[in-house]
Amino acid sequence: MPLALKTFATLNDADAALKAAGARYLGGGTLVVRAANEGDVSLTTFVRSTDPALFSISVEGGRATIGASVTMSTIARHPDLAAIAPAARAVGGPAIRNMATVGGNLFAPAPYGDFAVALLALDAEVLEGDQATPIDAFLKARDAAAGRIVSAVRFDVPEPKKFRFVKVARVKPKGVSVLSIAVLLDEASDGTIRAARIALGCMANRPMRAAAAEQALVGRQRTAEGIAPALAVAGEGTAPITDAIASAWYRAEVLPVHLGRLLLS
Amino acid sequence: MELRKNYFADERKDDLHEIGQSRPRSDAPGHVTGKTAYFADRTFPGLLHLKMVRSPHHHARIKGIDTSEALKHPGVVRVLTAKDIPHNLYTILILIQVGPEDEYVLAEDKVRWKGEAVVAVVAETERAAQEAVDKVKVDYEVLPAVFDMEEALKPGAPLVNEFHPGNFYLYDSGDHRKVRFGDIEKGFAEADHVLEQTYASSPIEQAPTETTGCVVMPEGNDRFTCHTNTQAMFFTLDNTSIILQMPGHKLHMVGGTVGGGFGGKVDVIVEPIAILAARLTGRPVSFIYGRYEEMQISSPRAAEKIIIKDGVMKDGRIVARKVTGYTDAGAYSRHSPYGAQKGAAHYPGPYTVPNVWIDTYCVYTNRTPSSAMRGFGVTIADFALEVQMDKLARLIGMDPLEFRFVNAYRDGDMKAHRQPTTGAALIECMQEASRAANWPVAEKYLQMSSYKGG
Amino acid sequence: MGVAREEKRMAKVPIQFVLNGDEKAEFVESGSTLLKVLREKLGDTSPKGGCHQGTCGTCSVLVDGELRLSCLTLAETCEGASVTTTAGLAEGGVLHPLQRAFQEGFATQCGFCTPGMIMAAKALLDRVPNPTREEVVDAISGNICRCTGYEPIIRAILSAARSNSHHAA
Amino acid sequence: MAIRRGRGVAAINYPTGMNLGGDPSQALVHSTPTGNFMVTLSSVDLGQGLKQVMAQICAETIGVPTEQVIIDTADTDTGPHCMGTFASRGTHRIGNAVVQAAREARQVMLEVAAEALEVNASDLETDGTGNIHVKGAPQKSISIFDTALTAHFKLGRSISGRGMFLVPRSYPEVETGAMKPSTCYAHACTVVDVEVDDETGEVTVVSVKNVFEIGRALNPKMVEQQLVGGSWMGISHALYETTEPYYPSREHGGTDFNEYLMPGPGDLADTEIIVLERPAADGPYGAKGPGEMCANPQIPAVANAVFDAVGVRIDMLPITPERILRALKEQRAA
Repeated sequence: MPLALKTFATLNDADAALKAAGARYLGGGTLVVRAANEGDVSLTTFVRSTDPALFSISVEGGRATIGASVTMSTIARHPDLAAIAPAARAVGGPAIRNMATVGGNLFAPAPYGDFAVALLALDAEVLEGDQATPIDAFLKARDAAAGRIVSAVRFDVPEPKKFRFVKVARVKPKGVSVLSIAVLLDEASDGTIRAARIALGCMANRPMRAAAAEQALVGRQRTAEGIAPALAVAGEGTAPITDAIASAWYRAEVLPVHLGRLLLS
Repeated sequence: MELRKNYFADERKDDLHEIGQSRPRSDAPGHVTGKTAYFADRTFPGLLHLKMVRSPHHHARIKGIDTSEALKHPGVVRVLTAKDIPHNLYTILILIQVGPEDEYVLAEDKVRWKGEAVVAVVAETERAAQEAVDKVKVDYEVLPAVFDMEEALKPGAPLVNEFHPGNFYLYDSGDHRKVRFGDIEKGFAEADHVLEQTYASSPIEQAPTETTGCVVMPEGNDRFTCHTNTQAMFFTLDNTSIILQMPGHKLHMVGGTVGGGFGGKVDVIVEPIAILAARLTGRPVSFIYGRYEEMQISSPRAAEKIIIKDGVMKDGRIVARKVTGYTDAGAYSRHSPYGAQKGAAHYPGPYTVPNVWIDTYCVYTNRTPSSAMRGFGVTIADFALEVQMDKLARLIGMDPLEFRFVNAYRDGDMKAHRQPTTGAALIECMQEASRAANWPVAEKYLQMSSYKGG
Repeated sequence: MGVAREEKRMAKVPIQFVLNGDEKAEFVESGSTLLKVLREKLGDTSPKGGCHQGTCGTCSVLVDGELRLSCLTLAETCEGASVTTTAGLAEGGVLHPLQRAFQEGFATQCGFCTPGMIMAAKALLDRVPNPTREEVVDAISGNICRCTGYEPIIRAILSAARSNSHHAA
Repeated sequence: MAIRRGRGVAAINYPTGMNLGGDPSQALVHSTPTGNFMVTLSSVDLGQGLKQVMAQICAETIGVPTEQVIIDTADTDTGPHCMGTFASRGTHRIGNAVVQAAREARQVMLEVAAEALEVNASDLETDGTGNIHVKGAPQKSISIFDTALTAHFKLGRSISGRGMFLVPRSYPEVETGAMKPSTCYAHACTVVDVEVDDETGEVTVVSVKNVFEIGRALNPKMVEQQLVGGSWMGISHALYETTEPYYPSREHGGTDFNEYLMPGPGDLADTEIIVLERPAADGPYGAKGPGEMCANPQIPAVANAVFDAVGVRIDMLPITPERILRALKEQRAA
């Protein structure tokens, strides 16, 4: 069956069209056009929406709402989103960043999806129309969500010093992840960690939290001794992927090293 | 880059007009304007696209092929199987009498590696060809496969390729190419130290930015013009002539401007089947590898395993060097028997060693057939040799660079393959490296020369 | 051949955009990539198809001034846009400073990556006329070169930027 | 965390041309009526610049500027046989064929000029800028432009030449392996400095100093292109590349340029290239083949530098962070 592109002015119409067999949502194209180019014949219809909400960014009262079709380079350039720009810049080279979207990144299988790792640490909400789902829950169930359209993500823009992000890659500056780590820290004025959210990429087939390490950081100082218990349990619950970039063994071995460096940086 | 003209100044003419001048490249204006025409930068009305059905198994018997659904698929013009190929069995170097023919253009009774071509689908669009590929049904009986070279050489190992009993290439010298020079056992007996080490590598892809491919145009006069990015026009023409049983004068290869080769485009893979498709359909046909095919289907540099055993004296002289090299050809020969033999000629490296014993094997396994790549037969050998040199130097407590000076070959030295050394320049390279890298060596090494007795 | 004709009757859609300053209007198969339309319909073969996966950068073009991979961009999404390719950079037979710098700096070997590299570099210089080396490295980080080892390309881009700013001054 | 520095060296040689010879190439040269020269080949330019180098070889031999030489390749209907572009054979084999064809054409050209100037052809020489004159008497001269016109329209002579180069095939002696693999060899010595992160196994190549002996740098800038790119590829082979990361398992082979690892533009070592020239006795203007050997010495030099830095030997290519880290853990356990 020949391919076709169907464009809809509203999200609802696009959503309805996605129910047809062979239909896939076209965001930036980095995943679905590639699939078609590489002979995925199950894909017969690209569905897209030109709904302006998909392309909008609003930051009000420290809370950002980013449309699902907003690209990584738009985020990286946005003056109110400087704190998360490093995570947006971690995705691909410049052309990919001009195309890859927030919505697409939520569905990218490991080793891709570095920006979703940042969103997970930021405790974002994933919006599908009026319905808001916490990102933890969304990611766990995302395979079932593949036939729906994410409209936006929403999260509190972190203070720059509270948010840390690192992508470890073999190839610089744009290689695919060995792993990525995003950390959101709440520290008291004396440096004691009050709360932490740590998200990991490539440590499972989708972004995941390092729950044990988060707990182990609470009440500790951000020193080598202070974070040691957290590093010791950083790998708890992980199931790192093995791929052409690195083995599960290697990822597990270097996770505490990179987490430690990120926390102390 | 610096040209150091103080070395070998007496051997060089410097009264030339064009040679030695950095003239601008005549192809650069085309490159920077995007006007350079590569083989795929042409459009042909009515162009058909060829896609390949490939084996999902490493080793399997083909019990049946059903192409009926694919043939019925909208847009499909022709489906080709082994029986459509006039002379389906070939090997590239048969042209220089390196046989036997051991590879099928399209698989017949068996597949011997994951990715082997089984059925070719020719359709109006790439999309239709791809859809029809998915509709070809091949009934396989999976067979045991072997991936490790030493396992493959053991008795009772699965036989990869019926033309190579024992899973090795049979040279006129037996199951390996050999070089014998001096008395290796005497050398080891004399040595102060003996060191045996094993080195290995896994396959490497040439990875040109332009993938392998061709576009074939049937001319009105029963001739076929094939726009190709082959590295060797007549390898392609002559092998196609054999495979298609077509006189060479019916074939016209056009190429010569290629988006990188690195050895990856020396095989003759895409052209014969595309020309056949053009002949059978009477229409232009394009067969261009996707990036996945370039990475995993096209021949890589072979995996190698190299065992080096050296006898060395406390004063730094290597007195015996025994090398056993294994080249993983994958399932078919392509250029690998040549590469393994080139390795035999290369050892013991650029050093003068009085007692040498070399055995190089070309081994068949159920992996993607390997073939030529930049440094063919030598690159991995040099890795093994030069790491071994470092280990030997440290073993006897000598500076690694000085250790190489002690053993470096010079004009007139007899090589293991019994050619006297001529035109040597290893010593001068090392002298210059010592200076450039600020790696001090004793003055006597800086006074040495590659000239006879120097 | 009946079925073959059936296949030819696929959905075609009209598309209009500006390519290197020239208005283009074509009927294309719906879902076609911009790369395919540029190369096969419009005869601009300066963008290359090195992977069709978005991993090599040889198909890089500018769409409304933004660097894009034409192999992953559907042509229909470029309706009304302005598309620039390497074939459109030279004006009146005079090479663009980047083209001149690549040529004079011996920054091309096989040339297959060159048009994409030049577009990636142009996207940078249009935004950052005097880039740092690090910015140049980032700008070409989605473009693979297998011949040069990148260094001559980085130097050519830096030199084009210098000659540009010299020109402006 | 500790970044540990190390340095390693390697020295190599490399044969020019197809192993054991037997790999012919041909060239045809002819002049146009206005004294431009066409070189007809079936040889392939892979991007290394074969066409440019053949033009310079032809120009030098005939005695005209390079821009007056056009290379016509590769078309099997018009170009005479060439074995192909591989085995570092292009410059040496095809170059020799071009030299021979150009010499033959030059001889006819000088005979025509001699007739026009009423002197002996053996008394003539070219000035390299497009003129032929009597040795020692530069005022007695004729342009190559006029010579070609004369040949075409007055004398009816074809200023053309045929070139063929073949290193005879050598057959290895079965028991001893006595053979002649090659007629000339290029050489190299490389020193590499690395930094190894002993907690992650990551290697940064800080600097590479390469000394290459290549016979003759026919076009130095193009030689530099090859050597710089080759040095990058050597480092790539040492640390990154394989289609089978878990060899001999066939799993997880890379299928794109994201998964097939090579150093990116942010991974470049500070690279220095020094070239020596010991002309090959049988090379065109002394040239040997530099294209392949330039990517070889970096591999063992990197391996040796890694050992120098952290004291572990990785004898399996590529030398990945994982292999280094595993070895470091074994080292610490021991």
